[in-house]
Amino acid sequence: MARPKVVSLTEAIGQINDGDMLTFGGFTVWRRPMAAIYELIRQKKRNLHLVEVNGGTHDDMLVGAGCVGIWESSWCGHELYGKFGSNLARRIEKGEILYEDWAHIHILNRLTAGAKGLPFLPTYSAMGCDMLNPENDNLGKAGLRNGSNPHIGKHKYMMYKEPFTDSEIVLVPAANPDWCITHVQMAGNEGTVRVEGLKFSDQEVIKASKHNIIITEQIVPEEYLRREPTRNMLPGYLVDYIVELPWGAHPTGLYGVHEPDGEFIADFFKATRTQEGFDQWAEEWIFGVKDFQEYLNKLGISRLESLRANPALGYSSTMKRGSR
Amino acid sequence: MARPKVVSLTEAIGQINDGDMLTFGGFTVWRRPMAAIYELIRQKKRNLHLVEVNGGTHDDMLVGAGCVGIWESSWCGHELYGKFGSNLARRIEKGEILYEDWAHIHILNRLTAGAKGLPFLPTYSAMGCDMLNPENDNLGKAGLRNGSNPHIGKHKYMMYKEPFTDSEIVLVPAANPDWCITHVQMAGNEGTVRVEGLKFSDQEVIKASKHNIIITEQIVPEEYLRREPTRNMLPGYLVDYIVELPWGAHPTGLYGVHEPDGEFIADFFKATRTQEGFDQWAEEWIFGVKDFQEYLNKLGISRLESLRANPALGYSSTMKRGSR
Amino acid sequence: MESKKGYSKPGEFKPMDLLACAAAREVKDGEIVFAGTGLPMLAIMVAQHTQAPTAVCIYESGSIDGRPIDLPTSVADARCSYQAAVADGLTDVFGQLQSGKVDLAYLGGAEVDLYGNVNCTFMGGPTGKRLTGSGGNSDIHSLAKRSVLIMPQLGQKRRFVERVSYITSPGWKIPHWPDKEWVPKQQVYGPAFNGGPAAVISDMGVYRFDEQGEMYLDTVHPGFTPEECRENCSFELNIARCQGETLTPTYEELDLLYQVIDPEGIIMK
Amino acid sequence: MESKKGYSKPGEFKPMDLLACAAAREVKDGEIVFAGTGLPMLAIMVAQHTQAPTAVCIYESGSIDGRPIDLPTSVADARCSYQAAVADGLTDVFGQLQSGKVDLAYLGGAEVDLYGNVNCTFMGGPTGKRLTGSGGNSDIHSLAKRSVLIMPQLGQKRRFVERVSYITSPGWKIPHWPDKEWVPKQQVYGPAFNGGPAAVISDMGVYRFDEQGEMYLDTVHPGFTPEECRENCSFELNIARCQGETLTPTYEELDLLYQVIDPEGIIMK
Repeated sequence: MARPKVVSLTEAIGQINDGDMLTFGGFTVWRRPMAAIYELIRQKKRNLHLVEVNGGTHDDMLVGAGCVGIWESSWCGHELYGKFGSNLARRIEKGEILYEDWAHIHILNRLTAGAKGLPFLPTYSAMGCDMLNPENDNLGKAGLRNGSNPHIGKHKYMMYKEPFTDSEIVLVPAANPDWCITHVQMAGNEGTVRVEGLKFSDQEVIKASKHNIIITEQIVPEEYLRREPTRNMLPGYLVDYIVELPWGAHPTGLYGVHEPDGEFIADFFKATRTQEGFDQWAEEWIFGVKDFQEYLNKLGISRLESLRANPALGYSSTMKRGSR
Repeated sequence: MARPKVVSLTEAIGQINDGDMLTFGGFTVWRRPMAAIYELIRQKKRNLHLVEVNGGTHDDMLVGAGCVGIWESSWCGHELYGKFGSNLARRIEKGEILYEDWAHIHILNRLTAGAKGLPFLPTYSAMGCDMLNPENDNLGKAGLRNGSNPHIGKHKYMMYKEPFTDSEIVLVPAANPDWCITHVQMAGNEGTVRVEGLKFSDQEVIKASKHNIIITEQIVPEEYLRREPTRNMLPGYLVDYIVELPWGAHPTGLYGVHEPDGEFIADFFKATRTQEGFDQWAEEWIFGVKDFQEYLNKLGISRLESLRANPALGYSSTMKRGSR
Repeated sequence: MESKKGYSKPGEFKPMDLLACAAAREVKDGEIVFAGTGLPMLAIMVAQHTQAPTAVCIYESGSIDGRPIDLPTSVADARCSYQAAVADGLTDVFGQLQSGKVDLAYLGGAEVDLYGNVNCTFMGGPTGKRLTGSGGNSDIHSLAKRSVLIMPQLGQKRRFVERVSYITSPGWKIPHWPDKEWVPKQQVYGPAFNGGPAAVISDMGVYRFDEQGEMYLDTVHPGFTPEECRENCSFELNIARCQGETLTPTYEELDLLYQVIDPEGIIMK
Repeated sequence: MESKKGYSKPGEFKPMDLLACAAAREVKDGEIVFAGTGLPMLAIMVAQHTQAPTAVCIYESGSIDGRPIDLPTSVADARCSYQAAVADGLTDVFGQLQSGKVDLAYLGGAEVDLYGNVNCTFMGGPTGKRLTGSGGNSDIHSLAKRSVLIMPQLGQKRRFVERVSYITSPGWKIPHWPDKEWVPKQQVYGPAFNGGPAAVISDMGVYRFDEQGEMYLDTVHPGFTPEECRENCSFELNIARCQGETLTPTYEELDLLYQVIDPEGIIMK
């Protein structure tokens, strides 16, 4: 099928199974598919395997809600709005979650290899670092590198003495998530996708994934996007489902549309210092609202409008940010 | 130095030494730096080592003029304007040039590896094909894989049984040309480069190269290009020299600016069926004119104007192309 | 004139028309198709106008799903990008190819053999006549699920051979380097195996490949006999499985070719 | 007030001001600088306004040479792309990093050791307190020609240690996996070796690395003694090579920090 289906968020997220491997478009607290994160939690997905170029508020929410069995990434935090991912940190410290740490290039390469149909890609990054310490192969130590899980390979990585310059280099295995969920500014009615601003590693993670859900601020006529094909990121045949959902990236930021809601994320971070705190937060903001529409109503129009970007700048020119 | 120098074509090409490894931006008969090709020939460069994702009219000219010692690429032809690169074919048939044949992905990977600071990249392409037949390692057979030439590695390629899925895969070595010359539509006065239309493999070959010459239709204010940084291809610090030279891609095509001059290329192809034919052609069009300005005068305004693109389409809507 | 869906009669079409239309029929709706310059472009466009309206065409220069209103004359032609979904570059489209996203590829070649190996580098091997070289021919044949080769044949039996003199692109049986043992493609490509040649379409017939990966005549073009097809091969072509005649171009297809897709007469002169 | 180029006196600046300005002085004009969020951003911006007007700043999210008119609060902030030369993504900028194009990197960390190894993953190793993890910290330290670490120190001697409890990013001496032998970075990285940590800048002093790749005190910030710097390390800091006091911020630099770069008081509260 060369064209995606336009569906509701509930329907799209309903396709995802417990145990699936997931990744997301965006970068730290920018352009994350937050409405989909809330819906994954509402649908009580369990034992998800996250493989993320970098994490952020969205990862930490899924972990706090008990949706995640395995977390693999280079980072989890909230940028300036919170020191680290508290839910993830707590579960790691208590041994309640399986995880693998990677350098940024490692995990980018893993997904890029997946996108290109390659079994691995090489890099010189992070040689001599503890992500590559054989003692820190956590999935291996848990006995999961025995072929029983199709998402977990035989080796975390391999050192390779390559034959061209005789250097030692790190080979990291491909990752092919079952699903990637990405929030974008625009998708055409036949599925062409445009991202405004930085593309981060969206192309790589989307192409690596077996299925894709694109959540878009707006569905626009194909013809409009196709006037400038050099500005588009994806053709429609790489997309399985399209969901039209304005503000669906809140509380993360969306270039040219709205700022991250730093206060909201900071409040979340404070709440997550204990599991009870997170549970209360989730009760209020996820389980306590019927759907994303009700969540937006609860936030209220003036809060949302205070985040809106100035079109000449791509960000808000009125938001109070500092102490002066 | 973070900013390029704006220089004349003569000065830029004057930096290139005999024996240097060169590559070019563009694709077959599109967006090739033809003015630079003429100037390389006029300056009688010798023993150049071309490493090209794909060749075209420009390669065949350099070969005909005796500038090329080694040719490595996946293809040389003139698209519909000529069946193959006649000068190259003749020298290959007579054993007058060293060459290595590659598949498109192989040579793209070689330059991408160079761009990323990697010693190799893997691919599954063209396994079982004669480009990978050990008997066709021509540089090896010529004794050039002995370390004496810094541009020629120990191995043409290596088959590798990779440890993640136990598949056999081809590893191709990085290529890092001394120079890449690229023709573009726009460069800013601090060197930011924008390409309109398809980017082909320009980013890869430019980033792989130690030095870069950008030939631009026009130099524009930096601020103009920086209004839309997602549309730009390169920052200025990757560029050594900028040359402003409208029509500098003639007779190849330039998206949004002008068509390829198919008749000119077809005439060239006809002339190149013999070395004498090429020599006469070169006498008329290269040595017979003082510089590119005189070449354009010789072509004449009406010929050039007949190639001009319609801005709504990116190509000419008036040019006669077929039999009807 | 007959109804537009009706098949034209001998004399109402040229050999090249049938070549393009027979090729077009290989596309299924919704497929992702990688095409080269010339007849392959015409074939995918005919298919998009008929049975495969949502088929997507990719060119190796980087344009994806262009909707040209004027026929491109090369895969990097500005016309390819008109109303395209994406216009980026080689890394994008070759990456998609290698990851198995391409259902069908249309290519040409100078020489084809019993196993569907293709030569577009040297006629007569490395000491013979030099051609253009691979371009993307090798990559696309290596990695697409199905490939269709479009080749002239009549009076050119040296183009249909038992073994090509230089393997630019892999067929169903290829050497394993460095030991040179001839083995099935799947054995060489392992987990990267996506498929191989599905058909060769010439000006005389449509050829397919059997369970052993060997070429046979599937249908013969009107005006030729299976024996003539065999006589225009340098090897002993299997004609035993021939199903009959290739369907001629419909009037609609001819109209598309000459009036809609190539009204300028660039390829369809 | 003194001339703008004059150096401020103790009491006229805060510790964080000196941290930012001392860091800014590491940049040479024309350099390609990779910076992280927070103080590193301020430092490169001060440098661009003073001795390094053509220095270029890259952020790992993909923006190159932005000219923000409002201070970004993360490397993916829309403000980073304002008047940028290129705004693409991670593959672009990490590729440039690995190919040796980055002259200088500015980073933070939770823990640093004698050899400049940095930890931002676990305080106390994998059974200890979990932090954010590497992000690009490891990659950038691995592959930049020089890196400058910006770290708080006063009263936090557990952050300056003999051996970090988890190596997120490599210093001058690192283990070789899998045999765990500690060797110089150059030996592990081979032809990919581009350099390593050039300086650690804290709220007490500027530290550099000697021929053995071991940290020493280069200059001490006004108001502190070399001995106090040593007391705020968990290892026996070499203070024998201390050249004297760190130059204080100039009035121009203070003006830049508070009036031009961060007038909103986001970092410079």
